[in-house]
Parts: sequence; C-alpha cells; structure tokens
Amino acid sequence: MFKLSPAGEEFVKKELTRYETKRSAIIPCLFKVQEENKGWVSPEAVTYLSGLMDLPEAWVNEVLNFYTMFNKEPVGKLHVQVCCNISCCMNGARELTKHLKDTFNVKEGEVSADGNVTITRVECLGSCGTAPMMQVNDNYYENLTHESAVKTIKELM
Amino acid sequence: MSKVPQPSELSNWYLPGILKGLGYTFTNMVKNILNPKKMSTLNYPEEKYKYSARFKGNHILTVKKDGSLRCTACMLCATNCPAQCISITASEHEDPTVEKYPINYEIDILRCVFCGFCEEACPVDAIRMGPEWQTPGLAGADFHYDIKKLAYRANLKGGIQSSVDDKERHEAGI
Amino acid sequence: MEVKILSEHYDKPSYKSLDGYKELGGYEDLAKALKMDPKQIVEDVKASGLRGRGGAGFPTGVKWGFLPENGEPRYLLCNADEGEPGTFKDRLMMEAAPHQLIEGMIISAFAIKSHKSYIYIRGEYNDSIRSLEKALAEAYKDGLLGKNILGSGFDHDMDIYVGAGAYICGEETAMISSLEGLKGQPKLKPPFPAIEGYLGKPTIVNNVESLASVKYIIRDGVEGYRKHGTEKSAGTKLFSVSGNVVKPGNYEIALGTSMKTLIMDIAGGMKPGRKLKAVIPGGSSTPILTADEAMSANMDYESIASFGSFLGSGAVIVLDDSNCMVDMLGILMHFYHHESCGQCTPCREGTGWLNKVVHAILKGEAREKDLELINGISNHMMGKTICALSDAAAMPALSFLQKFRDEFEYFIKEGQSKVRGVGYAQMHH
Amino acid sequence: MPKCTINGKEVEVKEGATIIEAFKTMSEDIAHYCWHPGLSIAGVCRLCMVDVEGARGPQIACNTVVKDGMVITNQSEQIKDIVRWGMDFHLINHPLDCPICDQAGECGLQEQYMKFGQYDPEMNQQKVKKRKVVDLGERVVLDSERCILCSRCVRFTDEVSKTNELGIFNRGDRSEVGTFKDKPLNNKYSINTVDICPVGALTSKDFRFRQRVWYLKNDDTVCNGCSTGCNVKAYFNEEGLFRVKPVYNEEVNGHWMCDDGRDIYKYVNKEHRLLKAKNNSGSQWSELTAGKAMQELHNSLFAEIKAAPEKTGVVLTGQYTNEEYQAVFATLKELGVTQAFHWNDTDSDDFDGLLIRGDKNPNTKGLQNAASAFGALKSVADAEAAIASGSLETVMVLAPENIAVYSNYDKTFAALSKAKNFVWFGANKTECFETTNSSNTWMIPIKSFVEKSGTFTNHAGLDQTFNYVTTVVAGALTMSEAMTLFKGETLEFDLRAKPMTSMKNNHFTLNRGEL
Repeated sequence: MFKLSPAGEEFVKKELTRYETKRSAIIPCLFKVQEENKGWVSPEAVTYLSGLMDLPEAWVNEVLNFYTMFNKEPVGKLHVQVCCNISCCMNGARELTKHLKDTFNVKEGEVSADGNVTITRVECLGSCGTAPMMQVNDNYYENLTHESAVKTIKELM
Repeated sequence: MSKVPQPSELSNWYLPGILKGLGYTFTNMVKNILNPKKMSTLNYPEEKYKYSARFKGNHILTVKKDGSLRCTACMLCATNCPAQCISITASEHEDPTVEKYPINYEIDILRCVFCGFCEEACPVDAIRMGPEWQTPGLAGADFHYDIKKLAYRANLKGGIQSSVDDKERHEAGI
Repeated sequence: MEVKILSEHYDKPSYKSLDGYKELGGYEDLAKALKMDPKQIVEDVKASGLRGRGGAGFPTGVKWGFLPENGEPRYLLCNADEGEPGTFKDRLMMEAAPHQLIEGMIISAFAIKSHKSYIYIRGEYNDSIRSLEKALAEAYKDGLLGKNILGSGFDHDMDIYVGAGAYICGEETAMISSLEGLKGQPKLKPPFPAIEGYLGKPTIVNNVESLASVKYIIRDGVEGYRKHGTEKSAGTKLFSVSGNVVKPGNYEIALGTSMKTLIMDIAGGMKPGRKLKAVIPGGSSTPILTADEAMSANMDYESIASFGSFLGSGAVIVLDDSNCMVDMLGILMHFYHHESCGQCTPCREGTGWLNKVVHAILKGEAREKDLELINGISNHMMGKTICALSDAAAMPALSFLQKFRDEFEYFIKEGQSKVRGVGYAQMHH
Repeated sequence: MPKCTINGKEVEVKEGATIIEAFKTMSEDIAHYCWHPGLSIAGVCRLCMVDVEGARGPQIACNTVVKDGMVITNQSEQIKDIVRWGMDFHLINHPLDCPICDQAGECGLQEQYMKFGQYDPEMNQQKVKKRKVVDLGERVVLDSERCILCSRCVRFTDEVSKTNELGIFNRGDRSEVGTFKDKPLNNKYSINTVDICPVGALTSKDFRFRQRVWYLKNDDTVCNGCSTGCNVKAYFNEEGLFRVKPVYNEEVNGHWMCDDGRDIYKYVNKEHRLLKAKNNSGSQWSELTAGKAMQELHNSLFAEIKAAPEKTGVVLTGQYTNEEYQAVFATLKELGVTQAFHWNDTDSDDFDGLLIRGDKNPNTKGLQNAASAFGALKSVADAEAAIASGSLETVMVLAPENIAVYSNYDKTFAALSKAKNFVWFGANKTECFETTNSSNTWMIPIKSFVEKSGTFTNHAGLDQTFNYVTTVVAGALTMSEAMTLFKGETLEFDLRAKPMTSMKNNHFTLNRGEL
C-alpha cells in the first residue's frame, strides 16, 4: 500500500489551500505522488490520494489519465523521452530513438531488464531549434548525436 | 385466360373414353417396365427424392469452429417470423466478445410456413433452411425443435459451420 | 534584420536575476505604469495595435476591453503552456528574462484591476519553472508583488501553476479547466472567459510574449512601439525558426520583415546543397506555404493571411527537398490524434480517422479515393467543434494535400515516398 | 418572450430558452445526443447544428440562446451535410453489434442514423477496440465500444446524484467512460444513467437480454414504491412486466426515478401473485374465483357483521387508491363498523433530498384523507391486541402490494390471522399464506396498481390519477369491486370490446420513446 512521506503529506495539505479550489491541487499532488512512487502513479496511489484530499476517485483518475506527464505504468530509473515531432524528425529523432532502443536493448515504453531505462517517443517538447533532443527525467539534453545521447544516458546511470 | 374445353359429342359415348384411358395406362406401364429409369414417379418411402441444397426445408442452426452455436439471440428471426413459431431465451455469455447467446431456441415446426424469412433476417448466418423436409413425429412435443435437434441432429454430424468466423470478424474490426 | 527589443538583453546571464534585471532598466516601467490611470493603459495597449502572440493574433487591448466594468475578483492568466510544434520562444523568454514577464504581468494586472494572476506553464519546461519560481520569490521579497506594490496601493499576488502535459491546455478555456483541477478540456463559448472564466469569474488569458510586450508599450509609448512593424501588425515579434535551416533559433524581427530575410539571412539559409521546398509559417497548425509563396510573403498577420495561412505563434518550420510531405503529414496527424482532448465528436473521431488514413497511405494500404476522404473529413472538422484543435488538425491536412497532391498520389500508387524512394518501414523505424 | 422563426414557422419561447428547446417545443426534428433537458449543456456531440441568419457560421442549438427575431433553420443543404458527417464521426468507431445490443430498437444512433445519416459510410480502417461488458456496479453494465462519449451519464452522477462515480478517462478517441476500480456505480439512482444513455453503452443488469424492446408496450402510471409518487412508464407484454422507466413531471420527479422504484414491477408479475381466491374454513384450502368468494362472504358474513359491528375491524395499508378507500369506508359505514386500523411498517419522514422518501406507501396521505371523514385510525398493534383479547372477531385486511418494504409482514399476518373470521385482500402471495391461525380464512386476489385506474395522493398532497395499464391476473378484483360484491350487489362490466393488447408483436416502430 502506497503512502506519501510525512513531508509529502504536508505538501498535499499546503497545496489544498494554495489555490481557490481544492480540485486545483490534484495536478501538483499527483506530481508529488509520482515523485515518491518511483516515477509512476499506481491505482492504489490514486485511492490513497483521493482519500487524503477528500475528493472523488473519479476526479483524480480523470486528471491522471488525461495528462501525459503522469506515468500509469512503472518506468525505469531514467525516463528517456525523445521528441519525435516534425522539426525533431527532420533532424533524425526517429533514427535516434531506434539507436537508443537498440543500444539499451529495450522496447518502446517498457522498462529495460536492469530497471534503469525507459525510452518513449513523445510529442513536441518545445526544443525545436535544438533538435534532436531528449528529456531524461527532469532535464533537457539538446542538439544530440547518436553518440552524445548514449553517452549522456550512460553517465546518468 | 385459359378456357375449359367443352366436352365433344363423342364423349357422350362412354366406351371410347374408357378405352382411351386404359390405353394410356397400359402404354405407360409397358414403358415403365421396359425403362424404369425414365419413370417419373418414385417408390416413396423406399425411394426418396433428393432436393437441391437450396431447398427451404427444416431449419439448421449453424455452429462456430468450437462447436458452439453461432446464434447471438438477437431475436430478429423471431421478430420477422410471420408464423410466430420461433421462441428464444437469451442469456449472458461468460466471454465478453460473445456477450449474448441463446440458452433455449425452439421452432414449432407445425406452425412454420417455411418462408425463409428467418434465414434472411439473420445477421450472422446462424439459421439456415436445409434440404430435409420430412417432419414425422408421434407426439406434439416432437414438433417443437430445440437446439439439440436444430443444431446437432445426427445427420448434421456435429453441426454445420458458417464460412465466416466470428472471431476473425471481431479481430478484423468489423 | 533583427530588431532586439524584447530580446535585447537575453544573452546576458545577469538578466535572469532581479539585480541584473534592475540594472538594465527593469521595473522602471512598472513604477511608471502604477502612476498612470489603468484605463489609460488599456487604451494605450489598444492603440499600440499589440496582437496576441500566442497564435490567434487577437488584439490584446480589445480583449481587455471585454471585461465587465465591475466584477471582482478578476483573474489574469499567463499562457505559458507553449505546446505548438515548432514554437519555443516562450521558453526562451521565461528562462532568459523571467522578470520581464513578471513586470509585464503586473502592469497588465494593474490595467485590468486584477489582484490575482497565475502563470500556467507546461510541466515539461522544468528550467523555465525553476527560473520563474526563483524570480517570483525575489519579486515578493523586493515588494514588487504582494500588498501595496511600490507604494501605489495596488495589491497583486502571482502564482505558478504547472501543467502536466497536454497540448490542448494552451487553449484559453482548456487552460482555465486545467487550472480548476478538471481535465484540460475547452469550455463552451459563450460565455467567454472575459465574462465567465476561471471559477466563473472574469478572466483574461494572455500569452507570455504579449504580456511581456506590454512593458515596452509603457516604456516607449504608443508611438514608440508602433515604430516597428506595419500599420495592422505593429511591433516586433519573436520567431522560432526550426527545421532544415543552418541556424535554427529564436529571432526577434519587426513584423512585416520578409520571410526570405528571416530564413535565408537571419537563420542562415538552407543547409548546403538543399533547396527550400515549403514553409509552415506559424506552428504546425497553420496551412503550409510552398517555396514560392514563402519567398514572397512577409512576416505579418495580413501578408501571411493573403496566402491562406496564419502567422500563428510565429513558429517557422522550414522543409527542404529531402522531406517527404506524406511522412511529415503523418507526424502531424499522429500529434493531433494524440492531443485531441476527446470532448467533441468531430475532433475526437476525426483526428483518429485522419491519422489512420494518412498512415494507411504511408503503409501502402490506401485507396485512390482516400485523398478525397481526407478532404471530406478535414472539411467537416473545420469550425464544428468547441475549440480550434480540430481546425488545427484539418488545416495542415487540407493544405498538404492541396499543395503536394502529386506526392500523395505517388505514395498510394507506388507504396513508397516520391522524394525519399523508401517505404514506411525505412522512414519510421 | 422572444419570438423566433424555426424552419419557416414562428414560435414564441421562454426568456433564456435555447434554440434546441425551441425545436423541442415545436416537435421539429433535430439531431442531438449530448443535450438532455435535465442536465447541464455539454455541447460535445456537435450534431444540433443550425443556421442562424446573420451568424458567422453554423451554430450548435443547445448552447445558443434564442433572441427575438432570430431566423433559424436546420433544413439547409449545408446543415444536412454537417449532420450526415457528424453521424459518420459518431459511428466510425461504433461496433456493429446491434443484434446483441439491448438498446437496439430504442437506440439513438439507429433512429438518428435512419433520419439524418449518410447511408454510404466511408470508413474502411480498423475500429478502436475498447473494453466490453464492464461491470460498473450492482445494476449497470458498460460496453465502452458502443459509447459515443456524450457524457450524459457523467454529468448525471456529477449534477443529479452528486456521487461522482463516473468519469471519462484518457483522451482523444481512446477516451472511455468508467468508474475508478474501488468505487463502483452503486448509488440509489444508477439506472437513470441507463435511461439517458442514447446508445447501448450502459445497460441495466436487471433488464439485460430479457426482452427485445420491440416486444414491449408501455403505458404511464404512478410508481407505488414510496410516497413521492414518481410518474413512470411500465413496459409489458403478455409475459408480464419487464421494466419501469421514469416519465417527466416537473412537480414530482423531474426526469428521474430511484433504483428501488425500478423493482416495483416484480411484485406485479404472475409468479408473485395470488391468482385465485382461497378459503380455509376447516382444515383444507379450497380455491374458487374471486367473484364467487365475495358472494359467499356476503352470504356468510355480511349479516353477521351488521348484527354485531363492534366485533369487526378493518386493517388498511397506504397502498390502495383513493377510490378504493372511499368504497371501503362507505361499506364500513353501511355495516356500522367503526374500528379501522392503519398498518404501516415504514412510518418515517426520511427524505434523501432528491426523490426517495422514508414512507414506502404511495398513498398514506390518501388513506388519511379518506379516513378523516370516518374517524381516527388506530395502529395495527391495537388490532393485534384486540384479536388476542377476543374483542375483535372479524378482521378484514387490505394487505400491502409492495411487500418488500413491509418488514413485519409475516409477523403481522400471523397475528391478524388469529381472528375468528379473517378476510385477507391482497395482490401477492408469500410462504406465510400456507399456515393460517383462523378457523375461517378468506384470501381475495386484488388487482395491482398497473391493473386498475385510480388516484394516489403523494406526500405533498398532490393527487395523481393514473389509468389501467395491463392485466396480469385476470381473476383479481379492485377493492371497489370487492366491496360491491360484498354488499351483495352485482358488478357492471363494460362490455364494449377493448383493443387486444397482448399479442407479442413488433410494436417498436409505433411506440418509440423520446430519445
């Protein structure tokens, strides 16, 4: 059974009063849950959070499922998201994704055997001028080549 | 418009008519004895006429590959039946892709007028009318054909399969 | 040529901090504005001809004018949910000059008499979030936010709301829904946000660049601001140039500068040996322009509109002769299918359908008449939904098909790209 | 009161009415799915497009308020084209499983496609696959593939039942209606979501697969489940009743009814009913027709009661019509009987804020009104005591019809049947009928509420008259008829032939309800 840390619960309580409605706190609280639950939000966590926030489960679940930044499945330690929208594709993002998948021997969206890497293709991350790019957990890595991308991920491991 | 031929004068004399009739009988008798293959009648019930496969005779419920009924219990045949001789009881199937199936399917064959509307109404080719046409029975209950009789009677050898498979249809997204 | 007004100091790291910003003239205009009559500021913004920089190009001052005379509380929302493929100017602005945005927002809030504002920022922009959070803390500490700002008696609170990954939240009513803790689905209009917005209260939603520009209208005055740009498209604007050019990046130019200058000179022109094929002038939603059209267009709202497209958010995506148009459309259709919020039927089903049809072409499974089908679907998605996302999906489909039909026909017939000579598997890995 | 012109006809509507409401008041055809008069406006199906003269383009009728002088049409070629394509958008991912779909025959997609659809569909790609036969709760099943995401059910749980179990999860064409796993759709109004679902996505477990809707006929009546008295439609054919749906009545129930009320039809069907009169005056039960039984009662008891009226009492429940109460009290007056008792196991003032009331009798108020002219009603406990003490020898009981809400039914039956002469008027039978303590027991089958016409007075004192719906037990009597026979008079029958209503025919084309 998932439970937030005391600091996390404190955070949720603060967020509940930060905005004009309690409901607004769902997104920040889900981010907190995701942070403390190894990068994803489990159904148990939704039950727990809706109890903590005193909001219907359906509301929390609706928000959770609507936004792409919440992971509904477990992810690896490094969540590598490669932008594959138009400008990035022109600059070889698809080839880069394939290269990364081959290098780390992992299928798209799945966690690698060692639990380290998940590689997903995502839509525009607002870094079109520095394509191709990837986001590893919270940080952007831009103007990548196949070699530099692999090197970056390996260094982060 | 056809006209009934008026009897001629000659027919008032009965004998020529009788002789003419006997003549026909004897000619045909001799013909049939000499050439039984050209005989236009059958020695029923020892001999039986073979109807075309499209003959609208007794109903057959078709089955899927696994031998279960294709019928989805949609009741369209029953709705369409002018003789109101079909009664179906539907139930929930445990497989969600099948969802609904008949636990009871009965045709009152004595009420049936063999019009074939059930066959035409069926959206899944679950009911067909086959070449069998004899419907003997000793009691009233023998004329209420149930699933066992409609789908699995001995001469169907485990059931007739339709050429379209449900599962394939489902996977193809139809 | 580049005209650096907004981006004058973006290259100086010190500009990010409050002290550095103040050294370079920061918050002087706020002090000036707080002494003005709020109504006068609204009038000035109207007169300046500033148009919304987020995409729709609606005059900012006019939008402010829609607010009811009375009605408290009223909210100012800053739309920093920059998700349009090809656009990355807001990110630069928030990372390089967070105080510039904050100052612009305080002035705007003062003008519309709002005491609470939110910056709705997309969750992926972690650097921008950090930069803004730091700047907000500095501003509160310095008394630039909170009660009685700079002794003017004007109170204002500002907060950041971090989105969680949905393109549709860049639509103003969807952003309001998201901020209210609902799914980010657009709301029915009417009522418009200026009448009933966030929590049913009057709300103004403006783009980052629009709000930051307000500062310069105060600084330079209406005349000074209108010095750049054209009569109907006044001022300067940041353009995000990306795709197959030598120097992609953000460039600030006066509106009305020719696209040729922007692409060929400022952004360094095409990569060696390549030829310009097409340009998407305002982010992926806007109809594509052919090379000829692009080279004769100017970067202002009217000129682009005369070619049947839009200036949008100012994201110039440059395609060269190595790009297969069917492939590019496939990417865009996948994007809109992925991002449709699923509320209105024509968009929910239409984006999925378009994606399927375009990918059927790519996979060599399409029929000749599918091109007409794309037209049919697109035409019946346009203008039939609550927000403009279905238009945004339909417009590229229609324009790609209209202007590069031969490539689509070739793909259907041969099962491979006319430009690249390979099929789907090789292009998509 | 703004006036507008719709398809060339002028109409005056209420201030603030939307165009779609104006269309509805005129009974003009307009395609729509998401709009429902009892819910907020979602504006998501985008089918109710109309041309408004002077507007920028086609507008949705559900979110456009009628202004004076508006000229509106949905007959232009452009609008028809939009609606045709709109229907196609709804259908491209909709499975073609009408044969097994319970909604077939009353389905919004079928009806509106026939009216507005594009008969030559364009889609030849694979449909989106979603979950099928999802158990949402005790009473409702979901088929996500059939769902057109009109969001009516979600709005219902948000706005009407305020229980928030349902949501639309995910986005784009992957959107699915659903509950969160730990919180099923178990509120007391859940089947309303089935009613308002325009397609077969939500189906009621109770009704599922039991009948095709075109075999059912329906007629209006009043729910006898509680003192609210919701207006309902009972669906029936010659096999019995199959379901109950609410009918709009602004004064009483609005558009809705509760789940418990949906079960009222069950007590009406033959298997729960007393089919013939029964008599046990020795140790043996004998069966006879109700009319014959009343005649014999007249012969054996009428004079006896009239001679000693103080030894007779009547036990009444609030489940009969005002007309019947009047007949009963008139007979009592004639006999000189003064003792009347009120039996009510659910005497409470509870109210859940929407529809459900604690008093589970439809006509307690009517009983009280009828009794006020007669004298005070004593409680059923007094009757039991009087029987035990022997001061009450003859008891007539107007037994409840909806026995599920009578928690002491068996106990009260046993106590009352200790009387020397025990006459039980009732519609239902239960196991407790097997044993009686009386030396002279009579059981008379009474018609249920769908089998008679009459008036119920609801909790607020509103008189609601309802009409005969169908006959389930042909041999049953109403209380009025029983009293007439009891007095020794003869019944007058309306000998005019009534239209035969019990053939299992294809009625759905004639009786399609409002969407």
